[in-house]
Amino acid sequence: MLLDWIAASLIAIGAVFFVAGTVGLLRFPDIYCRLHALTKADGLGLALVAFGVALLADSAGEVFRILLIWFFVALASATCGHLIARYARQSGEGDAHD
Amino acid sequence: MTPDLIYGLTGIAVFAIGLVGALCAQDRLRRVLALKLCSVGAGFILVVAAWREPPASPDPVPHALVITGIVVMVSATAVALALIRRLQTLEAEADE
Amino acid sequence: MTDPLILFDLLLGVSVVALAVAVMGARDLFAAIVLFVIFGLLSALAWARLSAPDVALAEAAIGTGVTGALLLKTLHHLRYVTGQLDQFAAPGMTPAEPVPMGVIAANAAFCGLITLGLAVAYLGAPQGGPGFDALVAEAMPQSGVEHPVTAVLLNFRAYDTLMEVVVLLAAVIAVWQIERGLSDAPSPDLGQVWQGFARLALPAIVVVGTYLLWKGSEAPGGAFQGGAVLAAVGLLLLLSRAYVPRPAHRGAARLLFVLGTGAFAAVALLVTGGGRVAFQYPPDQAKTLILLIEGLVTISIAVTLAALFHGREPVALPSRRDHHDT
Amino acid sequence: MNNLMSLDPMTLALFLPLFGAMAAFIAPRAASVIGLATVLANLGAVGWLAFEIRAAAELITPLGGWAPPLGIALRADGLSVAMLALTGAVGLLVSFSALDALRDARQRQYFWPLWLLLLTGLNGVYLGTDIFNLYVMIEVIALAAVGLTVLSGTREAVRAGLEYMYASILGALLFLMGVGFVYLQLGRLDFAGLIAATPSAALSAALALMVVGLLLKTALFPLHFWLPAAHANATAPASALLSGLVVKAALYIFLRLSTYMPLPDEILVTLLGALGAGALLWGSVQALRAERLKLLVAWSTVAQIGLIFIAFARAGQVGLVESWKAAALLILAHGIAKSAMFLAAGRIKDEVGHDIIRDLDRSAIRPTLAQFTFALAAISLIGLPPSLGFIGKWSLMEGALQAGYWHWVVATMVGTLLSVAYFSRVFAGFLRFDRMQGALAEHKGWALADLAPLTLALAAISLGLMAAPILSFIELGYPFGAMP
Repeated sequence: MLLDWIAASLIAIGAVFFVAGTVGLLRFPDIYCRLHALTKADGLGLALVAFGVALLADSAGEVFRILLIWFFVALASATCGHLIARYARQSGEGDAHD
Repeated sequence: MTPDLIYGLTGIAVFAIGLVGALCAQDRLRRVLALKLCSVGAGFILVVAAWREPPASPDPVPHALVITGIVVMVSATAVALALIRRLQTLEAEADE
Repeated sequence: MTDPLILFDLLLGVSVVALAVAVMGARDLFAAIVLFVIFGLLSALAWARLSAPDVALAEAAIGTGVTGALLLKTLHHLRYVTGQLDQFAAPGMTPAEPVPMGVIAANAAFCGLITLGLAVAYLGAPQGGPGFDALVAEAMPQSGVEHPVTAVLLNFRAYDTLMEVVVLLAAVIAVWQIERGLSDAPSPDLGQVWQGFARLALPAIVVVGTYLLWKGSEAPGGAFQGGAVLAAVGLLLLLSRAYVPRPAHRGAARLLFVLGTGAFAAVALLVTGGGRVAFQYPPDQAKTLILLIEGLVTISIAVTLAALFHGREPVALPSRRDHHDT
Repeated sequence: MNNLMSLDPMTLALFLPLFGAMAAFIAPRAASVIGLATVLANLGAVGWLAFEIRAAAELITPLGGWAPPLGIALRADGLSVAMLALTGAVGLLVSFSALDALRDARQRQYFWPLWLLLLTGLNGVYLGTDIFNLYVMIEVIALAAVGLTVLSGTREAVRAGLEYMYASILGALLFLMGVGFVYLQLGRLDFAGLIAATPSAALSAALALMVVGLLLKTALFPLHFWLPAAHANATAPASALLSGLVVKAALYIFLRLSTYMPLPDEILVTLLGALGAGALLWGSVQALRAERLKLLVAWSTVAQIGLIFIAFARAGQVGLVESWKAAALLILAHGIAKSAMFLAAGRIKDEVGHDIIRDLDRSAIRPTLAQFTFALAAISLIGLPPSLGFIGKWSLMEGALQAGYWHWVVATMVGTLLSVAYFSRVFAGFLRFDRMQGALAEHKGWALADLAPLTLALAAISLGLMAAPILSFIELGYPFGAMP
């Protein structure tokens, strides 16, 4: 029962981070700030959600798979963030603060 | 209210949006997107029709049909996109 | 006593429809494609919610993943051809003129009319009505596999599935034909970080794809989902230029495209005899035959999807040799 | 081989072209040989099937041993075998002419696998009994047909091919949505389920979606916009296949569906007939205005499809067997004559170097045999006796007269007169000497390639004399629902 509550609050906190990231994505002025908001919030939010869900898992195998999913999503989102930033820099996007 | 009602109407709306887009969109790539929306809408209808109130398990046949439809659609999309690439190249060459 | 998840369903349904509108309405084509990918993933989520995990997997992997890659590749090519490659947020191929309100209103009305008509018909149909449930349940013990969707795809309605891989084969032949001699847009330099990611992701994708295929006989997954995931390996190899298709590879590629369809059709024909018709596997060999077909079809699907992404038939460079040789 | 003995001709007609297509794709150098052998073998299988049908009237094979509705059955009756025979025979002759018409090695290499896949799809449609299976089949047909459309690689062909692709996908998706609604209402997808169904809102929606999808695929006015450019810009053998055979697949499905699921209202039937009359007029007017020969022939396809829909409308709700037969005859007649005409037009273009109608004449380099073939095919398309087209039109008008449907008779007559007018534009050129323009290529004389279209045109004319046995064959197995 206690475990359920801990898991639920972890997931809820994760969701808050996602919302923050989304607000940042929509409100921040330029691409790098947006990326920062998105990837930071995403990474942390996902970690919290994954941890919360892992607490609810039935078996060790399930926990392992959830952690694996978290690892690969984090890896992919970091790479994507890097690619977007790199492309923006090459196209000279960062100079324009409007 | 049950999920099948919600998603059934979702599917119909998506299909209609795709249909109108396919008929009205000017841009070639956008028309492909519109057709893809139509196929997802049709998929919704079949998946919804297969759904049964839990704990009953859903009818597997429409699921298989939708998987077939998805593979067929990606094939058709690939051919349409190849035609778009070819046509755009031919038109660019003609402009030069 | 409403299920609290209904709220989630409502939210998801509305977002899916809103995303569909956004895909059609977005000014920038790149944005439209990205919105489409989100749309596809949320649809897959809805299907998972409707207890259709196989379909959700297929939609996420093929309908959204592979299709999204194809769309982005095409957009890249179009921008290259029209010289818009350097622009960070280039507009679509057509000049993005504001659409008159009248047109939007007419489209919306048309759309609403179709929705209304179909919705009336839909609401009149029996909900959770008749289906194949009983027939499938009755036939499952003889199917040779434990997962009903796989049984339908590879046994009960294997003919449909064979024709589905035939469609895939037709697509790759048509694409090779259409794009013969087409020169490709230069692929972007993706940098060190991406290369590292690719190196790390490749083995993982192979494992996941094989796992999906293997699980298919008893749990959601199977040849199509596994094949699509394995196709990602091909996409990574092509994008990182770790593999560059050469003219010498054409024969092997042809064989790989045909492998799944050929094996499937051959098995379907070879099991006939002794009163059995095509596709009627002997009950004691059904599982082996289905696994054999699934394995080979997975290879073909993976290679074909990757080839559809690559597009043109690999020809000797320089590729300006498609003139009539009469 | 004990295995082969237990194969039935329907399974053979499906798998032969499929294996042929794969073999032709793997071994591009031998593609022509493999292709011809496959098409011949396919015709053999169809002949065997026809032989069996004459005795049994109806054959059913439940694939996988699973009976419908769970499984999918192949079923053949007189009508489906007639369509298979049309496909097999026209396909064989077009294949012969492709040997000569496709001189580019790359074109040849892709023509054969695509055409054999197309044949697989067509055979599958004519043997299908499950509407989802039909959806997959029309997609096989669509992809192969688009590949054939753009075989020439010109800008016009690719543009037309893309429009064709959009129309094909949209038509197929409308059909798929209809399939979804059928499942929603009935929980099954086989023809037997459709026959047993009672009308309901969902089934009406399903029928509307499927019919609109099929009309788009078969290019009934005003959904014909994609057809003329696609058929006119393809290479000649591809045009012959597209116009003679591919359009017929959707027509056939429509014919089957409307016998199994009668349209719910007489007004809708009349509407279809009115669209047919519109197609007849619009297609004819456009054919009168066309500047290029192949475009004229393509627009004539639009008009002829309209004529077939007038026959459908005559058959209408009550399902008059006579009118269904008229429609079936017109489908066969058009399939044979139109492929002959496209091949002949291709030969003329090949010999003269262009196909501008205004500049065609009876000059020294005239391709006599091709012009003769064109004229023979036109006789059947116009509907002069004793051609197959004549019998089809005759039974159409006879039925309409008896029922007092004067408007359909008038529409048919006007369409016939217009077809005389637009074909006369071509004949007039064939008979004139004074249009010679500059030095043209050397007269190549009769080519072997003339033989295939000539055979087809002669068949279109002479089969009219065998109309009675053909009609009684089509009726085997009661495809029109006259009997249970």
